[in-house]
Amino acid sequence: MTRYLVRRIALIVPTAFAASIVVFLVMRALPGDVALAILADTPHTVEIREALRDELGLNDPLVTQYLRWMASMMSGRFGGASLETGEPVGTIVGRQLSVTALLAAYTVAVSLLVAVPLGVAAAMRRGTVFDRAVQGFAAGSLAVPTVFASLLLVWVLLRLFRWSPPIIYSSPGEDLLEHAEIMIWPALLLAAAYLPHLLRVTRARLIDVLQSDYADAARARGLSELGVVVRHALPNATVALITVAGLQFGTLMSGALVVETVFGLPGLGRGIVHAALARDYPVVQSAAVVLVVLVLCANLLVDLAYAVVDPRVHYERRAS
Amino acid sequence: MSNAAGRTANGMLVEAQQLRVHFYPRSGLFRRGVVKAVDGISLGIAANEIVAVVGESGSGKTTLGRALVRLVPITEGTVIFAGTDVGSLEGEDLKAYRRRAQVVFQDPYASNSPFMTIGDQLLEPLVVHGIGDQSSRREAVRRALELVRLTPAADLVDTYPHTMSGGQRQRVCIARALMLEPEFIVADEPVSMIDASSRAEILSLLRELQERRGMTILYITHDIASARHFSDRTLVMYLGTAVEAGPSATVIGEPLHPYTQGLIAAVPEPDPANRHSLRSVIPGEPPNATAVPSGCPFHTRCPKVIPGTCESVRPVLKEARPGHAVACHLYE
Amino acid sequence: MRIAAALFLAVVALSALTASLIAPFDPLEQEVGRRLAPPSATHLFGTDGFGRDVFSRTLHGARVSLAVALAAVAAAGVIGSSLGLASGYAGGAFDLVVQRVVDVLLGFPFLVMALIVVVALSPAPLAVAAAIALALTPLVTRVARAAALSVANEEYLTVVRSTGAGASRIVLRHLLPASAPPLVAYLATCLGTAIGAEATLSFLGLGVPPPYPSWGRMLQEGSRAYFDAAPWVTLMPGAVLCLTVVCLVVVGDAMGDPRRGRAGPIRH
Amino acid sequence: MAFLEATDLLLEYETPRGALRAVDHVSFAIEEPGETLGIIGESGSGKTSMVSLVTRVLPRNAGKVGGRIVYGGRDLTALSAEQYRRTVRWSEIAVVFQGAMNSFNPVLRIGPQVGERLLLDGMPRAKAAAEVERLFELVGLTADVARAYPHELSGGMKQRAAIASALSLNPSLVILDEPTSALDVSVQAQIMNLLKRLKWERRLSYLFITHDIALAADLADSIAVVHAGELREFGPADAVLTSPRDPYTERLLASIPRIHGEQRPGFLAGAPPDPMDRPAGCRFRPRCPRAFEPCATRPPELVEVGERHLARCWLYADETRRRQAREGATS
Repeated sequence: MTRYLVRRIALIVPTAFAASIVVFLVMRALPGDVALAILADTPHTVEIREALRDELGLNDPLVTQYLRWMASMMSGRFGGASLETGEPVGTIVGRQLSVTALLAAYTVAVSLLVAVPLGVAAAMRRGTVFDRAVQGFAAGSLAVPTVFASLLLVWVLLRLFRWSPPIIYSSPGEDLLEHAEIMIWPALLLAAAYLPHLLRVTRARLIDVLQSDYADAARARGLSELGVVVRHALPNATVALITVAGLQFGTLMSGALVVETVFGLPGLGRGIVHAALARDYPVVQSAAVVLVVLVLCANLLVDLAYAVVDPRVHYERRAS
Repeated sequence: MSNAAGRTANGMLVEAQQLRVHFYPRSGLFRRGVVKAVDGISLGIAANEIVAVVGESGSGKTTLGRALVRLVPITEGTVIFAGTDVGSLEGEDLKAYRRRAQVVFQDPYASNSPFMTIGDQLLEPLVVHGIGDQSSRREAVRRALELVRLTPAADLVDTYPHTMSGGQRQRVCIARALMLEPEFIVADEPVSMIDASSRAEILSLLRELQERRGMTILYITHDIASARHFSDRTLVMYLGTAVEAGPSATVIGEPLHPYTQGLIAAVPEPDPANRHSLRSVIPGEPPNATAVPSGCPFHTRCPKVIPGTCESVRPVLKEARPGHAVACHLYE
Repeated sequence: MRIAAALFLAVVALSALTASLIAPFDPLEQEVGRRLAPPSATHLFGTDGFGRDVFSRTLHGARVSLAVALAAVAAAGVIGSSLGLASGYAGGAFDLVVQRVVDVLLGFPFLVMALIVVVALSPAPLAVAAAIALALTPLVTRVARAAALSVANEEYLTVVRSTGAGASRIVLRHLLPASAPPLVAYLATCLGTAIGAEATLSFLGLGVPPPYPSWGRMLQEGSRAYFDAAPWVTLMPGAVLCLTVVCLVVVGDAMGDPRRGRAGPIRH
Repeated sequence: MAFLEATDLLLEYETPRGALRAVDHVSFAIEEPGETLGIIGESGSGKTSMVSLVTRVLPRNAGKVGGRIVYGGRDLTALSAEQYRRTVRWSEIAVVFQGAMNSFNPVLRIGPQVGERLLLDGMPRAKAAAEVERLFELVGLTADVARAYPHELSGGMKQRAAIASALSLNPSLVILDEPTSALDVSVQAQIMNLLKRLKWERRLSYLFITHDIALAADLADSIAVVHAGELREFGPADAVLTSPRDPYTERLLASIPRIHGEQRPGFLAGAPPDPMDRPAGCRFRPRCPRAFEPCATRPPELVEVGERHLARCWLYADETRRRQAREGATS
């Protein structure tokens, strides 16, 4: 187990590096001129553009640029300072990361609390009106783009409660109630996009298990239907549930970009959008890598949970 | 179709010599041991002969059959078919060999494409090899279906396999194997997925076709009783090696190897007296193919093991009686 | 349900094609006297802050949104399917390399990938399409590979191989027909994703630049300036967008419905 | 009073094409405790559906259900589902399933699954573990198997564990649903020996379901042959196996390749009829080598052809007529 853990963590490093290369290549090698893009909205001369290129180090070979950026990432400076405010990128990302991490945690928690009981209930009553309603809810909630859902929610809140999102964010340490008030709607919106995946997989796996030979064997041994669910189906569904929870973590992060922007949450998502609009390259580049690493860490957690839950994944034993 | 000149020196149509097929299962990036599925088998099959290969799961019998028709790569050794070395065939030469050697697979449910009609599936070999024109091909399909007694043929060509029973599907598979008029057919457990009651029907159909067409058949099975009635000679395999070989009547009638004896004792017979006594059985289960025991591979389960010899020395297949060979230290 | 969804999609596609013929007003024509008029018989979806007819803009917006999404899905479909099918069928070192690259790309949240591409390229419809295509490609590759693998492991392909059929016949006659249905179904869903992504990027200000009235751009304009006073400017195109995506998902699901099984066409 | 008596069993499935009658008025019995009944049939004959009626684990699409099952003097069909679960299931009638390979949950250890019913009935964990160990010894497994996961066991070991589980509450009837069909021949013989030993030592009764009539000879004291949802022949194993009366049983026996003796296996052509479209008259007629005039039109009835020996065939119409005459005389 320990060896597996070490190996998995070690595997994240090359993947993260590969991701950083992708980010770097996309940002630098695509046929767009960074300096031109930054200055796009302001009148400028060729000299000014050249000076900017020199300042940004854009005239150095790509490899040098990449290594310089990486060195800065590794040293914790996260690629220097923001072009817009001059603030170190590390500080910006650090500040925003906690907001997004909390938002993600709330979303996952809400999703599990809703999706698992609902999925189990639907599977146990499969084919009924209730089941079809649950499936319809999942399909609908999966299909509605988060942008539209967010706007619709804001409009409803505005109309019904004259409520609009607080302008200033409070951390849970500062004011828990206000924090909850700020986070609840974004978290619910994200959960609406995230939980259908969990709901569907819970229902599907549970139906599989309930129809399996070993479920029949358990029934024949005298287990009640609820007993079969609790003792046999849930442990099996957990494996699939964890997998999907990890696979869809990227979806959650995409959604975070939208809801953080709509609700004005100072997280990584709004941060990267804001930086992108301001053509703040160092911030975009570093924030993108941080977001990818977040997803990789989520996947790592999934792999570990997997190894704990599913005995068929006995990595060490098979290796010997 | 086969001619005497095309045969190997000792008159065999197909001859495998010291054939080895090893697999290296991968798990991620790492190799995990080696599976010696076929480990040094020599086997000759004369024209118009039916040879049975008998063994339990993991014995390598299926791999042996697939190696003979080049569906798996050969690790070591040679396969000679009518004088040519099959192991080195490539491209057009391999395609030409496929025309002469065909396979009937074990699982009739999986070996038909669910997306093609029966007619299209039977046509496919002809299309691949560019044989005949449209009308002659259609005629060939009709004849093949009638040959395997799937009638009325005209009604069946446009149906999809999912409408058929296992026995019918297996007859489609046999018809397809016959489309190219091969000289040699590997029948890989052709009846193990079919109800016990329908097995004899399929086997006697194969036998009848073999006699009429002058074909050579390698019959792979775990059912030693069917080998006795269906084949001329029998080879018994255990963990990738041959343990006994000879005329089916003698190998099964007077088995020498303790494993063969155990297999025969395990065959159920509908004798009501059986319920009053225990059967003599081979203890344990076949070891994993990645961990073949040292010495005689069967020594871990053998009731007649000779201490000191069987664990360390691997017995070779030798003639113990005329035409009847066995790989066992008891007969040395 | 499926038929209604397909019908709606057909109507949307048709009106996008004929927008300039059927739109009652010029989508760019401003008329100060009619600013922020609520929906009425003349202005079905009302008017926006410049007095432009929202219905006409929605019709024309469909053009941009659908064109961008179609281009993105076409590119991702071609590249992703060929890569995925090839790596699933060929296996070996090629498969290993493709898989690793796909793994890395899948680590990127969809919008983050699209966002960095848009930032790197100058903002234009084609850049948005490219961005969405790049974000979709690893997903399509993975689905195509899975489809190819599930077919490639079928016993009947061994049977076909044993008759002497070459790789091209196996891929063209067996692998493609068998893996096409799930892939096409997935691509329909992808089209929904792409429309949503275009809207999101435009909404965030990173998508199709003015004056093109794409759906996402209309969401942004409406929600920034006068969401409270004139919600129809935002919600009307938003509803059309949302319905289109939902219908695409419904149609995609129906195409990939496991209940239809893989038993092949059934004869009557 | 017989030990187990099933009368007029009936089971229909609801399918998109309409009601499918899988079990059509089948009756059978086990006379004495300790005796074994073999039920033999091809796939699609309805033999597994008969088991599901006895065990009351019906598929979801089960429709009309009928018949009476009396076990040890109790009418099981009169029990509520809950009463059946508490007083009969596993404690009186246990099952070893066809898919023994799949009858264990892959993510749970073997021990707790074998002892699941003991734990469920409130036995302390340590005591249940000891009990499982004892059961394992009985079926030839070592104690450490309890800690293994299903994928770590061979097919034979899993089947032994399934048998151990069936014995955990000491039932008097065990239903064996194709218990060896997925095993290699040598392992199959081991399992058959184990079952035989348990039968002798514990005076167990089996209801042994198989498509292999030769295998049935290893355990069965009496034999029921089913075809197309109907009972074809029913009688003592000695009679049915040595002098079968129904042509279907005859062909079944002849199709088995014998290891001893020169006789080549014979044919049993075709497959059981489509259950939605069964022929009028005798359901075996299209496959029967001995069919004659009455077979095409009127369905034959079960008639007594010997001591406790029934067959469903027009060849024994004389017996039918005699019986009808007898009944006519007495009424």
